[in-house]
Formats: sequence, C-alpha cells, structure tokens
Amino acid sequence: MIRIEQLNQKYGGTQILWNLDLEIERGSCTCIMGRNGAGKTTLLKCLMGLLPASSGQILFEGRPIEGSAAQARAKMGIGYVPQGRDIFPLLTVEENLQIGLPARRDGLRRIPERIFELFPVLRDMLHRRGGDLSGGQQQQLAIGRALVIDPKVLILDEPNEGIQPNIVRQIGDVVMQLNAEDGLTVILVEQKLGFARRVGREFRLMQKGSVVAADKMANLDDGLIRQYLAV
Amino acid sequence: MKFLLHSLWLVAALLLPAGSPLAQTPPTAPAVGELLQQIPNASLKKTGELVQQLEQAGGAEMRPLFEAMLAGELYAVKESDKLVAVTKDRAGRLVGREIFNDRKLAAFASRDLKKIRVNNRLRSQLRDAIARIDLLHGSEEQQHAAVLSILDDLSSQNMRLLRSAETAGASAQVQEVIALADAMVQLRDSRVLEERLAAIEIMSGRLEAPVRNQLQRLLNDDGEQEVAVKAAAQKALDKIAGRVEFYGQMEQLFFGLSLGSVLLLAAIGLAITFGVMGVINMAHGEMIMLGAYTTYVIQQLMPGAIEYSLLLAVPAAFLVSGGVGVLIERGVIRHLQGRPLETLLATFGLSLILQQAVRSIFSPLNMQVVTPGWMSGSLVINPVFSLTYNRLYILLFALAVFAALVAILKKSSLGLNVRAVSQNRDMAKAMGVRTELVDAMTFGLGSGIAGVAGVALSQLTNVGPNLGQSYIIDSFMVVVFGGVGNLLGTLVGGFSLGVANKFLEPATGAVLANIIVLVCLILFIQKRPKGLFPQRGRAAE
Amino acid sequence: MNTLSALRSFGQWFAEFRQPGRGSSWLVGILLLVTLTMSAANLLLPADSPLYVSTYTITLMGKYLCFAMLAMAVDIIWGYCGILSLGHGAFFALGGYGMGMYLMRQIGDRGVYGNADLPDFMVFLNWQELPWFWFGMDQFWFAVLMALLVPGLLAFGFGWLAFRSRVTGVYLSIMTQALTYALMLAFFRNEMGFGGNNGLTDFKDILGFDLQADGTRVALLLATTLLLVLAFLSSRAIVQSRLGRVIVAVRDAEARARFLGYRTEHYKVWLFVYSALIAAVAGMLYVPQVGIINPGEFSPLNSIEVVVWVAVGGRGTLYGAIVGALLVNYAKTRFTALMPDAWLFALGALFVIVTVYLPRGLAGIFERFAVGMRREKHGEKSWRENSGQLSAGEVSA
Amino acid sequence: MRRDTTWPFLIPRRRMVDVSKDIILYLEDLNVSFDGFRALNNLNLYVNDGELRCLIGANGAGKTTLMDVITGKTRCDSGSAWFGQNIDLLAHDEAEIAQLGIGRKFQKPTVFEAHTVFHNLELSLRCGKGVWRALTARLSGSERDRIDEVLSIIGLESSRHQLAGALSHGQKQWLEIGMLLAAEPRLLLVDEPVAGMTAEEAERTAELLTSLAGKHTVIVVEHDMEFVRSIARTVTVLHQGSVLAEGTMDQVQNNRDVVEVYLGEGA
Amino acid sequence: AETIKVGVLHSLSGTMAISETTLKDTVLMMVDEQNRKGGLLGKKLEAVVVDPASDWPLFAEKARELLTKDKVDVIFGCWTSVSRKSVLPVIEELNGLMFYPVQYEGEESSKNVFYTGASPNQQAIPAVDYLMSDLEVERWVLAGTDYVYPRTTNKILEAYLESKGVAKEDILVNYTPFGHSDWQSIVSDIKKFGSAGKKTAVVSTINGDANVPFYKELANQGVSSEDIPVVAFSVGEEELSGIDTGPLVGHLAAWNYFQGIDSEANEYFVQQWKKFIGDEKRVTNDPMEATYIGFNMWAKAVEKAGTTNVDAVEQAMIGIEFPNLTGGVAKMNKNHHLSKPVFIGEIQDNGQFEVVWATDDVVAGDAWSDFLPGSKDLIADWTAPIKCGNYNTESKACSGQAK
Ligand SMILES: Nc1ncnc2c1ncn2[C@@H]1O[C@H](COP(=O)(O)OP(=O)(O)OP(=O)(O)O)[C@@H](O)[C@H]1O
Ligand SMILES: Nc1ncnc2c1ncn2[C@@H]1O[C@H](COP(=O)(O)OP(=O)(O)OP(=O)(O)O)[C@@H](O)[C@H]1O
Ligand SMILES: NC(N)=O
Ligand SMILES: [Mg+2]
Ligand SMILES: [Mg+2]
Repeated sequence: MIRIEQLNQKYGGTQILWNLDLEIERGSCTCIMGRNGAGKTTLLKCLMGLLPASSGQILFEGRPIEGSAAQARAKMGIGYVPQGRDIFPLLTVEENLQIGLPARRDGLRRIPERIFELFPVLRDMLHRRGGDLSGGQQQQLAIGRALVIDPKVLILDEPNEGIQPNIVRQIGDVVMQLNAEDGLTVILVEQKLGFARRVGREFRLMQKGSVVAADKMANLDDGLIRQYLAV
Repeated sequence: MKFLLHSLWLVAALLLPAGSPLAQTPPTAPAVGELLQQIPNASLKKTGELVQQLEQAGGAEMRPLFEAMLAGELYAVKESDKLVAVTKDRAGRLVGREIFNDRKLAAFASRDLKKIRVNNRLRSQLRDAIARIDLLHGSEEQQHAAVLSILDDLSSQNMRLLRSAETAGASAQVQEVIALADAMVQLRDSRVLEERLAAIEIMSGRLEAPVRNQLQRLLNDDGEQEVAVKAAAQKALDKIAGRVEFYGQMEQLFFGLSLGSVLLLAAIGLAITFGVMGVINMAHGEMIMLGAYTTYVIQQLMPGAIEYSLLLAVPAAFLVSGGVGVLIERGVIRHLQGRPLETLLATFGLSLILQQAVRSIFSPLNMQVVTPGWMSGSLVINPVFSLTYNRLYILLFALAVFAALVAILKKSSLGLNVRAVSQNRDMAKAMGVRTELVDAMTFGLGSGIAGVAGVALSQLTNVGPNLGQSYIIDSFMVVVFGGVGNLLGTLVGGFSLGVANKFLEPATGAVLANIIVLVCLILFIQKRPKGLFPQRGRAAE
Repeated sequence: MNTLSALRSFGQWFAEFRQPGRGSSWLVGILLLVTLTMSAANLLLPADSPLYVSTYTITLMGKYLCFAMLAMAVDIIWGYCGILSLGHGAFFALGGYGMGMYLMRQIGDRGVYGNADLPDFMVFLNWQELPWFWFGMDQFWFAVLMALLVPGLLAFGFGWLAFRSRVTGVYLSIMTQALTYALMLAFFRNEMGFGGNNGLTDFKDILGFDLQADGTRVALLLATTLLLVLAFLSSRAIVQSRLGRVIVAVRDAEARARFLGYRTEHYKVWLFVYSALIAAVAGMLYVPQVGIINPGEFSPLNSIEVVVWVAVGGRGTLYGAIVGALLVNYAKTRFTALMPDAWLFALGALFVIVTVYLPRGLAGIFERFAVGMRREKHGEKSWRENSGQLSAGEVSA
Repeated sequence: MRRDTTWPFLIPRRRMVDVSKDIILYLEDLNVSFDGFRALNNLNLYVNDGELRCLIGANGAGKTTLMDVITGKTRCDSGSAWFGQNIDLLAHDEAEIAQLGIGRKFQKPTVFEAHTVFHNLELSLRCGKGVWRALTARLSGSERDRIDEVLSIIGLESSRHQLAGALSHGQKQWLEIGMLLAAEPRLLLVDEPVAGMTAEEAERTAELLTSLAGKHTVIVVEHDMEFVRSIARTVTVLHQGSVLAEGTMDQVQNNRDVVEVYLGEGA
Repeated sequence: AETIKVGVLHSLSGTMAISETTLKDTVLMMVDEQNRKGGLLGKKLEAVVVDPASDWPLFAEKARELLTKDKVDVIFGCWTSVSRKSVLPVIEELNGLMFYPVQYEGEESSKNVFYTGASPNQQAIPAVDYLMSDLEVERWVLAGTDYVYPRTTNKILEAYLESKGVAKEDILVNYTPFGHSDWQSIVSDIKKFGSAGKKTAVVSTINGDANVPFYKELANQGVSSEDIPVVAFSVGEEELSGIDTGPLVGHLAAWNYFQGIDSEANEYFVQQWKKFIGDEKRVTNDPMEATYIGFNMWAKAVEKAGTTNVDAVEQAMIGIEFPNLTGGVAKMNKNHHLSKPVFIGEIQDNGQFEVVWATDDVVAGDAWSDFLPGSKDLIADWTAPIKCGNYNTESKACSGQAK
C-alpha cells in the first residue's frame, strides 16, 4: 500500500529523517513508536505532503507521490488526524466535517451517516464551534473529519493525547472497527504501550529519524522497549 | 454696416419662399423678427433687454428660444446671423435644428457658428421668463414649480399672472400654492387684522423659504405695530422652526448613513483581504482606484450610452480589479505565506507601482466620469428635505454589495474554504482543499469588490491617481473598529462612524468632528480590544 | 553521527552569536568614520577640491541619520516586542515641533513683520498674543524638555491605556495610526497655533549659531551621528540584557511571560515610551537640518513608510533598521532626480523584491554573508516560518 | 478596569503566604460561565500545604478552567479563592499571582520559541520581575548552577543552546516543566504533563513530581490513569464544573459515578 | 558652463502631482521653444527635472540639490505655499532664483523669488467687487480648505466686505480639510444660509481635489449658479477637465487668464501646448500662463543683463514687460509681483470659461495686503534705495532685516 524508500528530510539545516525505509501493507494496522523527537510526526507530515522531503521516494499503491501536493494526496485517499487535533476552531462541527466532502472520490456531498454512527456525540454538537469542544470531543471530530474524505489509509498522530480514559477506549474500538470491518489501512503513532498493543497489529520503532525495528505487535518485547523507548 | 445687414435680412425675409420656417410659424408680432435679428450682435446687457421685449412681444411662443438660450444651445450662423439651436450628437458632430419648429438642419462646423453668450444674470432672467410662461401654459409640474418660484417676488404683475393661471384651471396642488401666495400678499398689504391673522394661519408650518423670510422680516420690522400679528407670526415661525428642525435631523441621519455607506463600500473588500485572509493590503485603495478608472474607460468606450455605463462598469470593474488582485496574489502574496506582516511591505510597494502606472497611462490629471441622468439631482420630499439620488443609490448599492458578499461567503463552498484556510492552512490542505486556488479566488474577490466600490466612488469624488490613498486609512479603521474577520462588524462599524461624524459636524465643523471620532475610536478600543464584534470563544485567544 | 554533533555544537555557538544586536559594533565604527570624514572634507577642503563634500551632502546625510534613528525606534518595538506601530511619526513630529517652536522663537524680530513677540504666521492671522503653550519655548533647555516630555507622556498615556486593556496585534497598529491621523488633522487646524499646513519654517539660528553656516550644519550632523550611536548602543544594551529577552518573550508568548510573573504591560509601556523618546530626539534633530516642520509629518503614510524601511533592512536587528532607512532614503534621493517620472516604479519594485526574495531584509543577506553557514540560516528560517503561522493567527483572529 | 494601579516597585517584595492552618488553597463556591455555558459550577476545593493532589475528570469538566481561575487568567463570576489564609487570589492579576509563588504548566506546551532552552530557563528563575531589575540583572553563579541542575533534570542539557521553537512536542513539555522548576513556586499547577510522553518518560515525570511534593504543593491534571495511579495520594474528580468525588485512588476508581462518566468499563 | 540650466521643481508624484505635472511640462515646452529660437546668450537651455513628491521637506532638499549639485541658473517651481516656504530659506541662502507661478496669499516678497501668480488683490478682491456690483450679492459664504492661502484670503475678504458695509451675520466662513470629500452637510448649510431672502454667493478657496466632490454635491442638491453662484480661485480649466461640467454652468472663477480668451498669442500657445503634450483634449490654465510669462521675462532679463548671474538678472527683471496671452502687457514690478489684468469667467458646459467681466486695466500685484492689520504699512521694493521685501512705511525701516 505504502512504501517509503530512503527518505531524508531536513528542517533547513537540521536533518530529521535519515534514509528512512518503511512499508505498510494494505489493510494493516501499524503502530509507529519512538521517543520524543524521534521524527514520528515529521515522517507523517512527509507522508501527507505537508513537509517537503529532501530526497527519497514515497509510493502509494505503487505510484510515486512525493511530487504531489497534500490536497492531491488527500484526494487519493490519505486521511490525516494530526497531533494536537488541529480542528478549525471557528468553524462549526458541521463545517469542519463538510470541508472534506469535495475530496471524496464518489462524489457524495453529504456527511456520511457512518461518521455519526461511530461518534454519536458529533451529532449533538453539530452547530457548536469546533474550538469550543472539549479535547476528547475534538479528537473524535478530528477522526470523523478525516473519515469524511473516504480514505484508504488513515493516519493518526497520537490520538489519545489528553483524552479521558473512556473515550480513549472508544477511539481504540473505533479504530479497530474501521480496520477490521471497513478494511481501512491504519497508521498510528502512539506512545502508550497499552493502547498500542491493544489496537496495533504491527509495529515500527523509530530512533533518530530512522526505522530501526519492524515486526508483528506480538513480537514487541521488553528488550526492544528498553532499547528504543526507554529514556 | 449694421443697418445694411439689417435691411438685407428684411429683404431676405420678405423674399423667402413660403417654406421658410419663420414664414411658416411666424412669431405673432412683426417686432419679434426684428428683435431676434439683434441678438447675435448684442452685448450681454442688451441681450437682457431683448429677452424682456421678446417675452412681451412673443409670449409663450418664445419658450423654445429661451430654453435653448438657457441650455447654452443657441448659436448664430456666422454668415447669415440666423439663430439656430445646436447640440452635439453621439459622434460629437454639431447638429442644428430650427428653434421654433424643431426641424433638423445639416451638421455645422464649429467655425461657422457663433455662440450666443449667456451669463448668470441672463440665465435667471430667462428662467423667470420661462416660469411665467409655464404658469399659464406648462404642465402641472411646471406650473407648480413656477408658482413656487414666484413666491420670491410677489409683485402685482406676478400676482396678476397667478390670477390668470388660477382662472385657467390649475390643479389642486397649484391652487394651494397660489392660496399661499395670496396669503403672503394679504399679510403684506392688508390692513385688516383678521385678514392678516388668517393669512398667517395659512402660512403657519409652511416650509417654503419665502414664507419663513416674510415672517422673519415681519418680526424684525419695528414699523409693525400690531402685537397680535407679531405674536401669531412668532407662533407660526416657531411651528415652522420645529418642522425644519425635525427635517434637519432626518437630513443629518441620511448624511450619516450616506457617509457610512461610502465607508462601508471602501472597507468591505478589505474586510476580506485583510479581515479574512490576514493580508495587510496597502494596495486596497488602488484596487478601488482601478475600479473608478474602469468606469472612466467604459464611458469613453461608449459615449452614447452614459445612462447604462454604470451598469456595465460594475461587472467590468469587478473583473479588472479582481483580475489584478489574482495576479498580485499569484505573483507576490503567495510567496509571503505565513509572513502576514511582510505583506504590508510588498503591497505598499505595489500601491506605489499602481499609482504611478495610472499616472503614466492616464496622465496625473483627474479623469472626468459623467453622472448619468438617473443619478443626478435629488428626490425632493419637501422644500427643506431632499435626498440626493447619487447618495441614495450608493447607499442601496452598498447594502446590495454587502448582501451579495455575505451570500457568497455563507452559501458557497468558497466561504467555508477561505475560513478553513485562514484558520489552519496545513490542515485545510490535508483535507483536500486547494488552498492556492482558494487564496487566489479570495484575494480576487476582495479586490474585485474594492473595484466595484470604485465605480460608486467615481460618482462622488475625483477619479485620479490619489483616489485610493484617501480611503485606505478609513478602510482599515472601519474593519478594525467592527472587529477583524467579522463582516457584520464592518457594516455596523461603517455606518456608526458615518452617523457619528455627521451628527458631530454641525456643532464642531468637519475637521474637529473627524478628530473627535478618532479619539473616541481609540478610547473605544480600550473598552473592547477586539472591536465591536469580537471573535468569541477560547479559540480566539 | 560525527558531522551531526559537529553541526549541533556549531548551532550552539551560532545561537549564542545570534543574540540580538551582537556583532554589529562595526556599524558604530563605520558611522563615526564616515561622518567625521565627511565633516572634515566639508570644513577643511576648498570647495573646488575633488574630495570636497558639499553642504548639500552633509545636510542630506544628517536627514538620513535622523530617519535611521526613527527606524531604529520603530524596530525596537516592532522587531523585538512585536508591537507594530503605524503611528511613530507622531512622536517624531512632536519632537520636531518642540524644536521648531524653539527655532521659531529664536527668530525674534527678524521675521517679515518684525514682531518680536509673535511668529509671522500669528501676526498675519491677527493673533494678539502668544498662546500659553508657546511660553518658555524660547529657552533651549525648556524646549528640549518639552520636546521629550510631550511625546513621552503621549506614548505613556496611549501605551498605558492600550497595553493595560490588552489591545494587541492589528488593533493596536490601527489605533496608533488613528492617533497620528488625529494629530495630523489637529495640527492642520490653524486654530491650534502651530502654523497650520505651513507649519514652522524660516528658522534663522540655533543656540546663537547661524543655521545657514557650514559649521552649524556639520555640527548638527555630528550631533545626529553621536546621538544615533548613543541610541544604538543603549538600545543594544537593552535588547541584550534580560530586559531584552523578556521583551522578545512577550512578543512570542505574552501569556507565558505573564504566568512567569512579568507585568508584561509595564514592559510594553516602558519600551514604547523609550522608543517614542528616540523618535522624538530624531525629530528634534531633523527639524533644524531640513528647515521645516509641518503636519505632513504626522501623516499615517509617513509612519507606514518608516515601517517599510525597517522591513527592508530586516526587522529584529537594530543595524538592519538603520541600514534599511539609509538605503531606502538614498534610493529615494537618487531616483527622484534620476528618473523623476518613474521612480515610484523603481521604489515599489524594490519593496516587492525585497519582501519576496529577502524574507529577512538586508540583514538577512548580511547574516548569510557573515556567518557563511547556509544550513544554519535555513534552520532558523524554517522555525521562523512556523512562528509566522502563529502570528498569522494573531492577525486574522 | 483593573483595580490596582500600583507600580511593581511600590509593591512590598514577595509577601509570604500564611499557611498556619496547613491549607494552602481555598476555593469556595466558584462559578464561571462562558456565554451561558457553566464551566465551573459551585466548585469547592481545599488543598493542603505540601500535598500532591491529582485532578481528574472528563474532557470539558473544567479542570483547565479551574487553573485559569487560580492563576488569574479567567475571572470568576462568583465565589472566592484564597492562597493560604492571607492572600485573596481574586484581587490579583496573573503576574502578581505568579510572583506570589504559583507556577503553572499549560495544557498545550508554551515556551518562548525565539529563545534558547537556556534563556527560557533564565527567564523563569525566581527573582525580581520588574522592568528595572530585568534591565540590570546579571546571572549569578548560583543561578547558573540552578539552570544547569534543571537542564539535567529535564534531560535537555545537549539542547541548551537550541532554540525552543525547534524542539519536538515532547521536548517542549519537558522544557515547560523545567521552567516551572526554575521558578520554584510554592504551588505548582501542572496541566497534563505526560501527554505525548513515552511510558518511560511518564515514569520519570512521576518521580519528579513526587519528589517535589512536601516542599511544594502540586496539583496535577492528567488523563493517563497509570500515571495518576503511580503518584496519587488524594484524587479529586471533577464533573460538569463541580467536584464529583474525592478520595484515594482506590475509592475513586470504585466510585460508580466516576466509572460511568470518566473511566469507562474495564479500565 | 556650455548650457544654461533651468531647474524644474514641481511634484510629479503624491497629492500635488495632479496640478504640478502640467507646470513641469510647460517649462519643458518653453525650454524647447527657446532652444528652437537659438537658446539664450548663444547657449542652449537644459532643463533639470526633479520630483519633490509633494513632500515639503523634500522640496527644500531638492532645491538645494538643484542649486549646489546641478548648479541651475534658475528654478521654476512650487505650487503650494508651504512648499514655497520650505524652499525659501534654501534659495535665499544659496542666492538662487525662483519663479513661482501660482496664485497665493501674498504677505511675502523675497529678493530671490518672482511671483508671477496672482496675489489676493489680483483675484479675490476684483471677484468680490464683481459679485457685489453686478450680481448684487449681499450674503457671503467664504468656504475654503484649511490652510494658509484660504485663511489669509478670507481674512482679507472679511475685512474688505466689512469695509463695504456687509454685516457680520451675512458672512459665513467654513474651513474643511485637504481632500475633503463629503460635502453633504456643508452644501446643505450653504443652501440654508442662502435661503434667507438675500442674494447669496460662495467665495471658494477650496483646494484642488476637494472641488470635484464639492461641485457634484452642489449640483445634486440643486444649488444652481443662478441661486447661489460660486466664485472659485483655485478652479481652472484643468480642474474642470476632471468634472462633468454640465450642472456647473454659470458658476464663476476669477483668474488672470482663461484658455477661452481670444488672442493670437493665446491661440498659438494653446496649439503649441496640445502638440507638445500630444493630446488634443488637454487644456491650458492660469498657472501655465504665469509660468509662460515668468519664463519669457526671465529670458528677456538674461539677455538684458547679458549673464545668468542671479543678482544681475534680479535687477534686470524689474520693469521687464512681456505681452500677456490675453492681450495687453504684463509688467514686473519692484515688489517682484506682476501687473496683470483680472477676468471673471463663467463655467461653460465644454469645460471652458466665458469671460463675463474684466478689469479695465492691469492690476498691480500687492505683496502686502492693505486689509490686514499686520501688513497694511508694509511694502516691498527691490530697487535702491529701499531694496527690501518688507519696508514699513511708518517706521521707515525694513523689519526683520537687521542681519
Ligand atoms: N519546525 C521545526 N524546525 C526545526 N526542527 C524541528 C521542527 N519541528 C520539529 N523539529 C525537530 O525535529 C525533530 C523531530 O520532531 P518530531 O515532531 O517529528 O518528533 P516526534 O517523534 O513526533 O516527537 P513527539 O513524540 O514529541 O511528538 C525534533 O528533534 C525537533 O526538534
Ligand atoms: N474561553 C472559553 N469560551 C467558551 N467556552 C469555554 C472557554 N474556555 C472553556 N470553555 C468551555 O468550558 C468547559 C471546560 O473547559 P476546560 O478546558 O476547563 O476543560 P478541561 O477539564 O480542562 O478538559 P480537558 O481535559 O479536555 O482539557 C468546556 O466545555 C469548554 O468548552
Ligand atoms: N498658493 C496656493 N494656492 O497654495
Ligand atoms: Mg510528534
Ligand atoms: Mg484541560
């Protein structure tokens, strides 16, 4: 589904990603982990096209996409839930959801019911400003918003940061459901081991801008954790 | 020499075939021809006397002559000293027509014609003469106007005219004014107390200036002994003053709204480029200027259709300014993504360039934009209260533009996309929004609307290279006062600044009013640091 | 990995080097050198010597330096504290008027009407006596005091109101613009007693020295240079002190600074007053050199132009502001003579090109030059772009 | 309009908070509403001196708002807030409250992006915050040591000269905690400190906060239950702007209401 | 020098460009013409054009530049009084020579400046005389832009009107800022003021840009020239070219020149101008004639003096005569002001003026008004033995000249 080869990225002079390789299979649910500053967010932004890579290749369904703009990638079917949620604060919940409609490939111009089935709370909040929602509601909105464009791949960057436990659970359930039932490919950045273990089926470990380990989630052992996640 | 010409003309007139216009519609008295003959070579003073004699000799039939003279269309053919009315046609040719029967004549060359000079004094004389003619022969409206103008001069001769008009069967409206004139004469001439009091009763509350002036004179007149008359006059005058005061307030309100509509028009485009997009657009004024110049160009291109030129100018100005706006966005602003303060610098540079470009292309002089007939003059509600059409239309136009803009931003996906992009560009991209297109369209829209404002302003003020500069500061003030990013704020802001200014002006003068409004604005912002309609919620912090 | 750590340590060194204002002492040297040489060349060389510097050039230089000082004043609050003042011309002009009033009183009975008590413009508009606010202005010390006190108090009052109510961003900018606009309209009024549109002019001498004399002009230039250098040094001291860091902190995260215990409004007010005073001093030096002060100096467009100088030079670096002011004004002088019909095209294009291609102004090139480390430069740029996003929110919010 | 117009140099230096009754924070009947929405609803809360108190509650329960009220950011509609026996928090503004010794870490990490990590800490040091003081201030040796110490605690020694704007999200979290430490406040309000940290880092943060308790009073808001469990002595649960439950972790965890609105089944 | 340099100091950008650019072109045309005639003293003339950009301090700087860097022999320049005041000290310091071609408030006479525009007694006073005698005006609105020219002119007019027995309440004075564009209230006030039963006129010293909206508002509120005529001192053919003059027919202006005045010289001048500027529609106006006269007088004076030396030319200038474009002869007086005829014209719908009144003879420009208390005793005389610009006939001394 997604294949990243020899990706390098720099913020001006400082190189963040170093010859990074990554492969994501169709229908998988991959959890990317690594310490603070390892470059996870940077990787996802490169994937989404929000940051230019300085070299390397990104293949989406076999086609190179590193030249295309973020909006084009959205239309190809990459949905993005950024770290910190990035809700449009002054738009209503409904408007936040509507934004993505034109990017749908099937031409649907109404917010799909499915979203409200997954997140009933959004229906109640339809006419409130996104910025006024609480953190947990915003997170649900962010996921819902990404789903509006009917993505083939869903990218989630630390979706549980600052979210109350029962909603964390709920989000986990939704992600698993999407992955299992709708066959959505999921890429998830997560720090909390518990959640990662529960939701993810594969893992990739990052350190200093490179992927240093990749395997099934079941094989994530204490050794790896100590080596790459402990401080 | 003169005598010779004179006799020649006489001979010619006698010899003229029956088809000759003068022979066909001969002015009633033979003297008329002779008088007409003298006009081309008369001094201004002499012309005045001639006009007087013509009126007496020719009566109502002289109206076309007087009209042509008043309109400055009266010429003499140099060779023959024959009088003709000449106007320019669409192509700029001089076309003549016979004065008394409107028959078309061949086109003239300007060197063959001599203009009959008219001055101010002559013009008022002509106007009076026409009024007298109209009183008897004119339409109802003309009669009404004529009677009103006679109120100024209630000579016995004029009163006789009124009498005959009355007997000739004037409409009720005209009758009423004639009755007023009668009352004024009564008050002036009568010795009978009751009659005079009755006259004052009729005059009481009337808004016509001569009525007021007569009452005022009466009060100031030490020779007037009748206490009751003076008291009644005072009462009548007070009543008039009350009504005048009321209409004065109405007028001020209209002035204020009208000024507000100008501010609104000037600011509304900025409310988008600056308010929504966050570009400190110093070239906004120049977008207005481009709109005004577009109006000028349109009028140049279609000199025959001045009446419709504005209707065409509105979309044209939108396209021109909007197009330039899109170019600016694509060429410059786009490179300044995320550096909003720097847009100030670039757009300032652009405004200099645009100003100088206009100077180079059109010359530094003001261009003449013609006001179409339907926008000239005013809607007279009563003698002390009238609304000028241009201001009225501009007020309506401003509201229409505002409504259209709100509709676009609320109903189309552009509005939603613009707001999304301005709140979080990256996230909008990630949602598939074509941010570049949205930016260009939005800037184009804001600029285009500025251009449309330019069309309206061309009807009020100079169309010159400095047009834009005079509005840029006010525009920013209005947008900020209303609350950045809030269109309704711009509307309310514009109108309240306009009205405040106009209500202060009578007391303080234009300059001080402006200063006071500015100081109040500064103090107001201390109370509401985010303008009239601030963005609310925690997101705005 | 080795190169990485080398880069890192270089970055550390660079970050410390890049402390605002540091490493720009060269500017002081050049300024002093140039003006001293020019002065000597004007006074000591004969007029026909090829190296002779004309009084015209001296006066021009003096004017540029006044503008440079004004630009620096704007940069201190805009570049360092993020307060974009679109009305700093007001303080400049008030300082100028203070000096102008003094110079006006020095004319004494040498005016056209020979009235020792009243300036000419008052005589022909039938003023009977000197308005109260003109009293004492014939004393140099008092005039200077007033020329500092009035703009200082205005800045204090305005800043106190605005910063206390937390007026920020464009709201503040437009209010400063309203302030200078209101002052412009007020000073245009002849009733104000400042000569209306004509302003104050036809000065004869200052402190007893003939304003037309070369010596006086050179002295004025030197005084301007000296004060500019002083203002530069003191401003640099400020921005390099902890105060300077608090100010930058206020610019970037005012709420954070407040929760650390800083009364940010006090910092802003004092900085605003300081900046206004520098602007006033610039105005005071400007008037005797150009020979006129009129309400046009209050025009908002003038103030915007100052901001443009700063942006061209590179905001957030004191020397950038100075260089920007000198360059733009020199360009203006040259262009208006070389291509009087088309100079606005050139100047406008200059502004556009600088913004698009030199995001950090001339100082940006200079830094690239001086540091020679393109990578580091970019490193910072990317961060700046991010912070730009922040302020974009601030503008549109 | 602000009620006081006193210049900082006129304010008596650092008034000591009186905690003779062992309670450092009294919050009584607090009400805050935004456009008719009640964010805090008759809230009562007492915090003992030297305590480490955990504050949990659903998203939108009003935790951050509560901190806003304590630190002077948000004015409450009614109620009272006292710092110790003698200081009425409602009569002070943000800067004064900070100077009184209440430090705060924001939910969204906020640092001075144009400054280096080092200078961020320098600006946070506990010292005079007046304009004049700032102008004349020179870093003393002990202050420098203090900064170094904090740097090593937060693990950013190697980034000391990096601009804070270029730090990653998690690094900014640490830096902000470091800024709190440097300020040595009496009362620390810590809003979601471990969001975006690895379990390992969270553990370190827990250790750090526990070690601070005693000398300082700490109020922590966090959604990470594991983390809360590891540090908590007393836990207060907020719900819809008022206190829903208070007690030890165990008590709270077994409270039906809390489970229903917050923890969820099986947590 | 191989050429004689002529400095041109008129704003080509900024607010005044609208008026001043024309004068720059006029000077260039005159220079061309003179060169075609063989130049002066056997040398070609060379124009040095700079742009002071409507920025008053810049005027002073540019004047200094022209005199010291370009070493020009004469400057033609300035429009607004403030720009003239700004360059005056420079011109005097460097002993330059300047010709100022615009009507102004008077109260000045410098050794280094020749004033070829009208002073108030050559424009304002005759206009008021005309209104009073011919139109029997009894009530007066003095409307002006708030700056020194209107202020002074109106002061003079007030004194003059009062001396003619006009009551104070029959005079309404109103000032507006530069570029004022919202005239609704003021026109409405004028209407009210004029409806008191006495013939009312507006004497307008409204400056340039503010006129278009002013006249538009007058027309729209139905104030016609027969009801309340407006006589303007700053509205010429060029200003009218930017206005739709249809509704303005009959309003008045007072000048020393109108394009429409028939004379051979004028016809030639107008044709020459249209050809030079390449636009058949361009018009001429009074300040252009003043430039024309000034330029030709200077040329004559240079030939008379045989040098371009400022002192020599200055002395040679006095008494020089040159034909007006309107017929008759203009003469440079001892006070550096001209003697010129005064015309009152009525606006026509083609944007031209029709002369309705003219002085019988030329009027000598007065540097110091007789109607201002401060200056009624002052005269200017640049010939020996007085040789000063402000000689007090009472105290027999030149005030302010104690250098
Ligand atoms: N705008 C920027 N400019 C320069 N450097 C940056 C920028 N953004 C991030 N970095 C650096 O890039 C590195 C990787 O950051 P990134 O945000 O990708 O980390 P992360 O793995 O997502 O960390 P976290 O778990 O804390 O979110 C960090 O060291 C950070 O300092
Ligand atoms: N400035 C504001 N304007 C409008 N509503 C606000 C504002 N600040 C807070 N709220 C509302 O008040 C409620 C409480 O918000 P608060 O931030 O205190 O919650 P919280 O308990 O900190 O939640 P979280 O755990 O998600 O951070 C929320 O519903 C929020 O929408
Ligand atoms: N001199 C003038 N008209 O300013
Ligand atoms: Mg991250
Ligand atoms: Mg919170």
